[in-house]
Amino acid sequence: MINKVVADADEAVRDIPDQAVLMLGGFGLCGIPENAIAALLRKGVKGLTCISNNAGVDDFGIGLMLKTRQVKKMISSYVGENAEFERQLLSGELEVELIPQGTLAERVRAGGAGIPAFFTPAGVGTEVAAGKETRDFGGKTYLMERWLRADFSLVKAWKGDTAGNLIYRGTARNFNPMMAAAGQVTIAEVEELVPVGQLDPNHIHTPGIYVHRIFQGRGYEKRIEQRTTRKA
Amino acid sequence: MINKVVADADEAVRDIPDQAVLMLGGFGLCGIPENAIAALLRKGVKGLTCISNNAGVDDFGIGLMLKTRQVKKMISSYVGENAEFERQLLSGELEVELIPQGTLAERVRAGGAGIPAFFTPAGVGTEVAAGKETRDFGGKTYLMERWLRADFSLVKAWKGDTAGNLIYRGTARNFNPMMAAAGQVTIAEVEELVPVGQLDPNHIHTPGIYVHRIFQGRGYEKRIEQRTTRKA
Amino acid sequence: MKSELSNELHEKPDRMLDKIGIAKRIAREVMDGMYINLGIGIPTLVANYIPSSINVVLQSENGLLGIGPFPTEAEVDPDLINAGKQTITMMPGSALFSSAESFAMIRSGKVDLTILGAMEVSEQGDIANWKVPGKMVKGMGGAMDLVASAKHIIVAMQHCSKDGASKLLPSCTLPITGLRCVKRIVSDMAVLDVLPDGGFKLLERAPGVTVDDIKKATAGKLVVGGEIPEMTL
Amino acid sequence: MKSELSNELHEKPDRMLDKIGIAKRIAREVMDGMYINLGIGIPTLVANYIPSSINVVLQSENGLLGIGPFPTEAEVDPDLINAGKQTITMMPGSALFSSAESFAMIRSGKVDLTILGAMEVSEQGDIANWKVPGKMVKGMGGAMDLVASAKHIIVAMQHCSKDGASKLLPSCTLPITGLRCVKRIVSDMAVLDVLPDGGFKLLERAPGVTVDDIKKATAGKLVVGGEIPEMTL
Repeated sequence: MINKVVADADEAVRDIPDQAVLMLGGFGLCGIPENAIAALLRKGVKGLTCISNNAGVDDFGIGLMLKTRQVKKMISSYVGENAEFERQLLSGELEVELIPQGTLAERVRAGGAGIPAFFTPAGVGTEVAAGKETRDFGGKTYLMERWLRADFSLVKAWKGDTAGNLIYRGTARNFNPMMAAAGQVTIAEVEELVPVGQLDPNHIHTPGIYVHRIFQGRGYEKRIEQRTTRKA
Repeated sequence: MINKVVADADEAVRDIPDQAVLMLGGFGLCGIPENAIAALLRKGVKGLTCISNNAGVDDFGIGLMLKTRQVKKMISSYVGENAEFERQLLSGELEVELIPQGTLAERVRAGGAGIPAFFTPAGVGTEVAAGKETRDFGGKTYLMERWLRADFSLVKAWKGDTAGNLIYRGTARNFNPMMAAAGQVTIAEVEELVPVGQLDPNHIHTPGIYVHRIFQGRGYEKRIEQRTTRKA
Repeated sequence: MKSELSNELHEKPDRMLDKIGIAKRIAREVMDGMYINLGIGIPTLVANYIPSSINVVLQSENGLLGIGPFPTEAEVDPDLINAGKQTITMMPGSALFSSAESFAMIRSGKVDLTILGAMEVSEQGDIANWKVPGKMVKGMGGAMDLVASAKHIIVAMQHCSKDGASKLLPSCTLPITGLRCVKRIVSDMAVLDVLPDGGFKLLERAPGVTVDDIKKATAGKLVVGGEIPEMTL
Repeated sequence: MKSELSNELHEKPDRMLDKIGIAKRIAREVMDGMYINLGIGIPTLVANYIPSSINVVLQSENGLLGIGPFPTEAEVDPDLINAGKQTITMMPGSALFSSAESFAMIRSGKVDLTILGAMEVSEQGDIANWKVPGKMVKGMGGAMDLVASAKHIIVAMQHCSKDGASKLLPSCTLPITGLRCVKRIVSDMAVLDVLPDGGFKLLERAPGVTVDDIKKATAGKLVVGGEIPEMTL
């Protein structure tokens, strides 16, 4: 197998230039590439276009890169409870393209699957449809949507092996597998890096062919946005 | 969880009518729904359209249904080493639509994903492109392909639970997951049927939402087409 | 049942249903064997009021079929959240998957029922719930995909805004999320169906709320036929 | 190396390469770190001749990355086959996936090299390998997807048919599999590149085969420049 291991996050993101188009896995703060984001903050790379379902929160995840003004444009489905994101969006400081979550997931999937365009019913008749081709199939109207691809995809998995095979855990999977496939260069960080042969080939979520660099992540915070519990 | 269990293959296929459009999982004889095919032979249902990558071999798999003339039309990517299939095709006794394997996989995937059409480069400039819309994206030409859906999908998994969650094994996965998703009614047969809670949710290949009926298969032959070995 | 209801009403002096009341009423729409997607807010509460005799599977669009109860402190797992980013647990028989797979099943109509909130609904069944131009942008999240493809859509909403303006309108004033998709509305005042040719057909009144109250609170075309029963929760 | 070659030639009195010779020559095209898809027939044999010092991953379009050697009798597993339906094993670090995922990675150009057989190749790089109208239909299988998307395509083929007719043609006579996609051909007589503007550029001769032999056997435009070396295997 081909060895994809790099030493750490800083080495993994070493050649990400200003103005790069990035995909970042995660839903809210669940399954985000914490180490890679920290390395981008240290590196100070600017003018980024970030494709990510959310932009983290004010003081964690992509939210940190919004504060440092490293992000030129966000392509997301949900602003939600991120006050800084909403403020920059409403003030026009940040370019934002909001797209339906399923369309975002499918456009990224299409990018990784070599499908330049496809039709979806989401957003027909809404702002999202502006400027897009519509077409009827079987009496229902659909929008034509284009693939999304990235210069670099930053994904986070639970386990990975040196050949780049990845296994996610729980709902931390979310956008990570499609983004791994849609990156020109895909950088994976994992909670546990193991030698080849340790992962069951039948359980692998992202085959190593999609991953160009992999490293053992460190010090995961895995913050929780809405800690909601019941009495024991 | 919702219980999807039926007694056996005969009960599972009880309401498949003549002229039905079926999808059948498998690649060659690997991962084919042996029990459901046997039940269709017993039932004698006729005029079927079968969407399946191959048509089995002369004396096993869908090949058996070709012999009994239960199949009106095959939609496949490969005739390969099936002499009866090739004979019926060349004589015109059987309607055959041959489509590229990746296009077949993606059309079925699109059917299960609610995507009525998409663009692929496979088949541009070939017979396959006849009558199809072409379109350029980024300087490359693509064909527009439509989704495929079935009245009934017959799939085979390794393990399944009573809620219809499925795990495949080895390369017996192949077309089964997409076909499970693209069936109006999806019938799954498994080598081992277990109660809910026994399968790791993180290892499930086909979520139960796609499966309408599941049964414990019996007497699997799992024939090998090309037994190729090396000396120990 | 009745006494419980009275308690609710004591807590809500203006006679209209509170969030829990809306959730309880919607829970009665749930049928055995359904796969259901619950939106953020009131819809999430619906899960608490589905009778245990009814077998349903809750879908979370971030990649789970089989949402269980909230975790105990000891069970909290940052890798297990719902679409509202709340910590959750999984039911036995759950399945995990990617966001692409999640919306594949939504788009292909495998989810039987979608329950979501709204800022406005039009008498044609249009819904607006993601943006107030210049003021607030939540984003559409998965709502546009859900309303474009779900077999059945129930909206949980306040009948009027805080300043008394109706949210059931002839047509939406806010950017819409989906066209002609809402089938049923459960508000704090009433249960209504959107008619195929347009108009809100009044089906039930909230306890203590009169047809006249509902007429005044509904700016869109309201269709009232015969006796309108008070809802049971 | 030399002596092994001589043995080959003794076995093949007409001086042209046998299937193993073609496979050995193609194996020399393989570079460290490549993901490779091998078609049915001669291409499958290539795997046997890739030096162990070179790390590559073989893709099987029916859903595997990491094809290993054929199994021993004891290892045979009916759930583990390659695209030619042969029983196989998996290398450590393999990954299994669906056919949709398999062609997703093929279509998006993640497979670095595709090696496949052909009935005909045109001087424009068109390839035909799935059908002889009225006589034989194998089906295209995954070939149309592979040739439409692979970064690099090498064709393994016989230079001429059994009755001596050239298979390297000005244009294909059989239904084609893909347009302008073949980059390199390794036949039993020669190694040739398809030039961007058309034409077969002769790179190497099979041992003992002359440039004149190749000229006679090539119906399409042959471009011969300078000394043509004999290939090493």
